Amino acid sequence: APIVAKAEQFIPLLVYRTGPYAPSGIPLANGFVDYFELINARDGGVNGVKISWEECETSYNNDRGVECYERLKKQGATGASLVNPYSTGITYALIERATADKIPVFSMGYGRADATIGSVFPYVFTAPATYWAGADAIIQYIQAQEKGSLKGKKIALVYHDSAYGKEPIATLQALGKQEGYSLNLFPVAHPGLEQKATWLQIGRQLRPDWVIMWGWGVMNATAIKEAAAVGFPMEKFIGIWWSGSEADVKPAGAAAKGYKSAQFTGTGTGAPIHAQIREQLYAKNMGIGKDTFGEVLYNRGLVNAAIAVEAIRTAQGKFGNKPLTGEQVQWGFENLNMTQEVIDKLGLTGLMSPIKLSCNDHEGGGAVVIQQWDGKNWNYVSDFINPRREMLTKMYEASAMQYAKEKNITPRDCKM
Amino acid sequence: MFFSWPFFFEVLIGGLLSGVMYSLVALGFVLIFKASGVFNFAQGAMVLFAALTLVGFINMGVPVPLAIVIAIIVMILLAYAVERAVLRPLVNQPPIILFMATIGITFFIDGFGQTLWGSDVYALDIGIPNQPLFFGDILVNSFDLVAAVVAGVLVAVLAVFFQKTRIGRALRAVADDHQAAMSVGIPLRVIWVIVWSVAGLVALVAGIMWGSKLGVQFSLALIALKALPVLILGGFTSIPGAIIGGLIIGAGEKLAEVFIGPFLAGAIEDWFAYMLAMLVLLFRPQGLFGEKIIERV
Amino acid sequence: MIYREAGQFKTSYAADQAIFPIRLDRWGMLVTLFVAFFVIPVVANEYWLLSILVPFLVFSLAAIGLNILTGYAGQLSLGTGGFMACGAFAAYKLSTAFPELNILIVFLLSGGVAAAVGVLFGLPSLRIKGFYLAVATLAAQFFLIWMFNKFGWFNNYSPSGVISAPPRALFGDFYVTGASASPVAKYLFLLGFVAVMALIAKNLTRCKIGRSWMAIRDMDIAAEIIGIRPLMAKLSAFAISSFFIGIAGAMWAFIYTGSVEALAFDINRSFQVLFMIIIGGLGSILGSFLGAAFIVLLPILLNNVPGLIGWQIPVDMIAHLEFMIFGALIIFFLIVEPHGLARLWQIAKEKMRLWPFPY
Amino acid sequence: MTSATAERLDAATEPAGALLSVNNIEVIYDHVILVLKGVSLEVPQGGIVALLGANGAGKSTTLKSISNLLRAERGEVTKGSVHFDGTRIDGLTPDALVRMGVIQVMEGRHCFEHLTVEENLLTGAYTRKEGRQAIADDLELVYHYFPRLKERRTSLAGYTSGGEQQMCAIGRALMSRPKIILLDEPSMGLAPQLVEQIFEIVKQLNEKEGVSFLLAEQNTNVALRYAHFGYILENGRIVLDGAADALRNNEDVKEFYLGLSGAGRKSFRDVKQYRRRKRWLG
Amino acid sequence: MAEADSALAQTLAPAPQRGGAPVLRLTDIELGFGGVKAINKVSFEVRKGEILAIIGPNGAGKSSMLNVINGFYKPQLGTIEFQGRTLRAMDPNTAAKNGIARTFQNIALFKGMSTLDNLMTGRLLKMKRGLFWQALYWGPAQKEELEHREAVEKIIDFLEIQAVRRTPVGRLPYGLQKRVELGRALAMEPDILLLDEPMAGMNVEEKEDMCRFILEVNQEFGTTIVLIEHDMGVVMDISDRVVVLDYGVKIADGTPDEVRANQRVIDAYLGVSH
Ligand SMILES: Nc1ncnc2c1ncn2[C@@H]1O[C@H](COP(=O)(O)OP(=O)(O)OP(=O)(O)O)[C@@H](O)[C@H]1O
Ligand SMILES: Nc1ncnc2c1ncn2[C@@H]1O[C@H](COP(=O)(O)OP(=O)(O)OP(=O)(O)O)[C@@H](O)[C@H]1O
Ligand SMILES: CC(C)C[C@H](N)C(=O)O
Ligand SMILES: [Mg+2]
Ligand SMILES: [Mg+2]
Repeated sequence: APIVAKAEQFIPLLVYRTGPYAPSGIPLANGFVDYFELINARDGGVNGVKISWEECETSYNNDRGVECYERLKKQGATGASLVNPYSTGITYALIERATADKIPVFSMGYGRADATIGSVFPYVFTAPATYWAGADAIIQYIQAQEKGSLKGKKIALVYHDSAYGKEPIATLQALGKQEGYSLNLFPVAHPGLEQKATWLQIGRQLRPDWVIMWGWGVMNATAIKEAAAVGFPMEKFIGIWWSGSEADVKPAGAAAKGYKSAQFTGTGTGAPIHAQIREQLYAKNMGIGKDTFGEVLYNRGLVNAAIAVEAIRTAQGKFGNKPLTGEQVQWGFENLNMTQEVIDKLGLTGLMSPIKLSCNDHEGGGAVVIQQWDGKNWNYVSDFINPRREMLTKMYEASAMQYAKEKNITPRDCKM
Repeated sequence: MFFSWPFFFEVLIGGLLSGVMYSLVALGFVLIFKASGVFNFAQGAMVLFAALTLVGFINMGVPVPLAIVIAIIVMILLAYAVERAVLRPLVNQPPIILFMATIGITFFIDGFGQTLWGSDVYALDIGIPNQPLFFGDILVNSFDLVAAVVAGVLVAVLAVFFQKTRIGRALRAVADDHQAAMSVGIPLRVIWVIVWSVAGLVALVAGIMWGSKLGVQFSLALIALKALPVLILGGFTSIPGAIIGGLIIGAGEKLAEVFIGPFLAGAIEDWFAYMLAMLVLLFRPQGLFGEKIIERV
Repeated sequence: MIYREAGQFKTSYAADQAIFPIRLDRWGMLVTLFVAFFVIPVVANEYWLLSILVPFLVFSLAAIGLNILTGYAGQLSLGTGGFMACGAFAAYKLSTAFPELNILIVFLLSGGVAAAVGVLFGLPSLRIKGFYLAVATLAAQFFLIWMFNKFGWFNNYSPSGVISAPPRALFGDFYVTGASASPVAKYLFLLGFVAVMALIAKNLTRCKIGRSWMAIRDMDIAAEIIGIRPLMAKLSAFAISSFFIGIAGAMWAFIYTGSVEALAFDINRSFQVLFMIIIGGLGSILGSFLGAAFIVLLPILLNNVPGLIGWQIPVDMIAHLEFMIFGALIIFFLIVEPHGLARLWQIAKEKMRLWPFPY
Repeated sequence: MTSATAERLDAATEPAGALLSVNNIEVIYDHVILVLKGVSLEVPQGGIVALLGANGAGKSTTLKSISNLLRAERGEVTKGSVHFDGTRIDGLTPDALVRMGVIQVMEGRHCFEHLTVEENLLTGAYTRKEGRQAIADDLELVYHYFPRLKERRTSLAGYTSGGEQQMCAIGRALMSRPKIILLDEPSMGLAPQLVEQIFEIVKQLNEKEGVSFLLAEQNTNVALRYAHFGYILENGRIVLDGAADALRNNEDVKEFYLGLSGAGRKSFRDVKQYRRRKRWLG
Repeated sequence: MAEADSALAQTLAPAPQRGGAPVLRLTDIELGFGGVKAINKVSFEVRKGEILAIIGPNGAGKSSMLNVINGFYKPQLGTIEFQGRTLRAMDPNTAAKNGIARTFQNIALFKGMSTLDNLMTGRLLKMKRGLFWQALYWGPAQKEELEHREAVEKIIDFLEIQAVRRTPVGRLPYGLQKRVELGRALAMEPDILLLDEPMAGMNVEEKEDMCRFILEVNQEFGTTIVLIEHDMGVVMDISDRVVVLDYGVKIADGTPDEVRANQRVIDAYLGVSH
């Protein structure tokens, strides 16, 4: 249970355990809480500073998210140390506010891709990979499957018709020019209960070589079902990492077998940390994630929490072992370096790839892997793919500068 | 993109069949409206609640047929509760007030269902096949065919129910004027329990069909929004109207999405369905098959 | 007798037609305004200003707008979200295309844009009535949201479709939008604006046009026969209602959240505003405020109170409870008083007037 | 003056075994509007009792509190009791009352607009269990009383004229074979000939079938001609009661309810003074 | 009903002569609904300043006739001559503008509004201030409001409904509602007033009041009145001329005395002579 007391490092948790996106929100939130409990139980906190947290239900609603943020930002000894909005929409809504409040927004694998540029977005962190990076990784994977060339191939993008779903379009288009494939767009209106027309178009008219999906919530399972209904081969159907959890494939039943998705966190319950959670928490009747233990999004919650804690730990190295302010944690993020040793030490072996952030690079160079559903489990079917960051950084920069101009922001100098 | 007749027919058939799925939900609305003059906003929530209850029991290890029976009983209890707590105290209030009360019911059921069964997603598999079938060149989905048969049966049964003159007449009388219906001795409370129970059953059927398709979860309540255009197009008071409305809306929106959508950047089917329905209303303000709206002074 | 009007004689019709013919009400209003303008900015913290009072005011404005259409003119509408989006996107386009334009004018113009769109979608109301119309307004809702979501022009081709408010000052350095606007400035600007708009709404509803709306609502045939043109009455209601709602949408985007995507104005927003006027009271300006307060405050209360009194309730439980309590309260209010909080207040006053006698 | 001390013109005609008795009821609408302030009245077995009174006196309210349709208008009986045939009935549902034989014909017709005239009549037989034939016979009977309804049997009641609707509402009540009918303003909007006709029907039903009636009527003249007993309601209180004949000869009743001055009937043209209402102070 | 003395009243009112030139002439009006012929080739005229009663059995087409006159029903055949123009059908709005006001058989008041507001709606056509002034209120709009309020207050006084000025009309008893409805029609300051059973559901005393109101309006403002009523006492006493409809057909047209003596009218409507 969340305890807010003096001398603790406070982290607000914006969650959605109800509403249309709850099936995904629940494992995510559980992962967070279990990790924090583990840190407090196993290590007695971060260098002795206990972590406290409070959940606030957003229902994946932007305005509720803003309200949650405002309510929780001043809590704890030093205020919120960082915020994980868990929605691209809420991320957008918080960027300006949090920057003004000097609280880091950690949008792990979602939100604004161009916020990677730390000089323009000092308080936003996108590690370990943005949507643009995800799109690039998926294209790289497809390219490998197609023996290196995408010339003349048809790729369809089925996407949630919202800020989130639109993120990859520009990247995929740019890559299309470069690699020579054609891209067809198929928006699906929220919530995405009906996709028959979309899939008739895809499966019976366009007949693309590959389908990429930026789906969310019930839309994912429906898409898989409808794809099966028109006989589209699952092996050629790849979702982004938010379209690749148990909640997305299980309702589709047998139809989902063979479906793939991108991933930047590990699957399963085999990491050392899983054993520790079982021993230190579940065995002692602590922790709340039993039902979702080891699910894709549960693990992602663990990793997200771990990165946040490490940023705090890094900051403590400079500011001392005491509760830190958001501004100090921001420094921790920018100097975060999670090497493989650190990852192993934390028991996260296999759950994430190393990242290293800096003043201007808030993404940290994480790698992406493709996984496939075999009807029971997710299995990796590719090596770790490194998104082509030189190209992406140019795109990030262009977009970030545009933003800076609109908002009259003078970019920070990160060279010093 | 190119146009070809087989593809056109595929879309048409697919559209007609998904329209039938909407009809399943729309029927519940029609039932309550026709029988008590209440626009039951909670129909979508009832679909969710019925489906959640069903999977809930199935997941507890109850055999499917028994779980269905239990779900039916639960829906009847719900009808009873709604009558007792909402309709009875609000007798004879104008339709808009009752409509708002059903909004309250919606929220309550949404919250209550999630409290009981959680907000997670559950797969519901009662063995309806979901395979592409080919008739000649044309693809049809087996699941959709089953849905169409179910809806057809349901409409037939309900039509008979309303034809059974005494009850049917009483139901329509209640829809016109609660107070007058009471004054001639129609037991309003019983009638309401019956109607809401039947609507609950219809919701269960819709819940089973949609739940098998999408999994059972909160979003199921939102299919009510897909049923509304069907409802207005067919007319609030017509049971066959719900089916025909469903067919028209289903076919219309799918054809539009496929053949017009690409010119408008897509995802037009939602508003297209509503626009289509509105267009029909401009010519027939009571929907295609609805009862005439009486205006007299 | 705490509350009385006996002894207060009105010697002119003008006094009798006043908004608050009873002295105590007048004083009550003045005190409320004084507190709102002078006390709250001093004592309220940022959370209260930005997360409670600002959305409350924005919603009040939207609720007044919808109340004009639904409560006064009797046209049930579920398109509120769509019209709010119109206002928001119009304000965005106007303020980015004409950076020099004063923000006040931007807001008013965006209300005008919403009004025009409202009239367009109001046209079918001439033939379509009641619930049929309600569902038909959903066509507007879905279409508008789709349109703003779809066409890059509306969001200046931002890749995600999200618009965010540019920093604008009302005058000089008094920024009311953007990151540099202080919470107090936002609040005061909004408060002043909403107060004036509420007064205008009140004036309209007690004049000729308001009466023609109510006549159409209560009995359209009779209204037509005494010479009210249904077309004019309905369309003017749509226009003015959308004007208010459009401005509310612009305020939502510019002052409350600061950035929005079209989806922020989806159908749930329409329902939310509808609930406000139901709970507050159809056909009552005061009710619009009460309803907005109720709906804004209830979830916040439910989320905060258990924590304050030391209960640890899991958030999902709170959310479910919120749903249930909310639903139950709607029903409860309808049973106790179908005419909403405003009427409840009126009855309370009537009882006070009769006090200590029960009838 | 309260009802307890109300003028009693003729106690002798008061019947022994009352079929329906209303004891000192108080009715409040909307929690604040007190409308009936202690009304008591009785309808004997086989009697026709008229309830007279000006607009807003509370006649309809009285009838609705007997048939329990009050709740549907946010009204409530807060005091007193109602007995029918020896059992207490306030608190029973309207349909239970109809099954017991108490039915009300509401003021203002209240036909089911979207049902045809015939369907309207048939809903009246909802509580009956005797089978189709008996109901069909009664339908014919109603058509016999109101031939105009037969002509209009297939048209929607919502489209029929005001008088046709009134006939329809009365016919509908007859279809339930009631023991007592609470008739609220049956003559309203009916052509004179039809008014007589309806009261003739009332008389026939009363004499042949033993149906009792409680009539709220504005047409005092006709009402007192057919009723056995009458009550006069003013401002929610019974101010006068007595045998119909006695009431008809009461000077006040003559002046205010029958429009007769000392010299007999005066023309409507001649009533120059309209601020001359005398009221029984309650 | 006693018939003894109404003859006396008749002598006071030289009925046939009272009507001036025809202000409204209906010729061969035919109106049907599906199978039902509500009005079948009916012609009659309304003369300036008279009180014309339309009587007939239930369903004869009386209300429909009023609906034709003020344009709510469009007759299939026939013409309406009004203000020197011959029309196929009236338009409700034009009718209202040109001074035709009416009341309804099933009260059609604006239930959610107070008595005062109901009466004020009757004056909407006379109010001229635009939206802008209304939004401002203080100033011209208020001035206009007050002017009309004064006119309305006169009507309120006249009809003696001061006590219910602020009551929502839905709560008023039936009889008062009828009176308010008359007030709303009067507020329009009509030239022709159409009254559909204004006295239904009233007791004698109230009918007397209503008659006074009608006569006074007729005499003081010269308003032409067309009236449907089933109370023969009232009709015979106050009307100048009577048109009798039966099943959509006009069966008589003349002074009350003529009509009263007409055997067809007695058979079809009166039952016994009045
Ligand atoms: N639903 C209601 N809400 C509030 N007040 C009501 C309601 N119904 C009736 N009243 C009030 O109760 C009083 C009595 O009304 P009631 O209808 O019983 O009178 P009545 O004698 O039948 O008159 P009428 O002859 O006009 O029908 C009236 O003053 C009326 O204003
Ligand atoms: N809109 C309509 N649709 C169908 N039939 C109608 C319509 N209006 C009137 N009628 C029919 O036309 C006939 C005449 O009706 P109307 O209302 O004019 O009668 P009325 O003379 O006013 O009778 P009452 O004295 O009973 O009010 C009736 O039989 C009625 O059913
Ligand atoms: C978990 C979420 C952050 C993913 C979501 N669809 C979004 O980007 O908005
Ligand atoms: Mg009455
Ligand atoms: Mg009539």
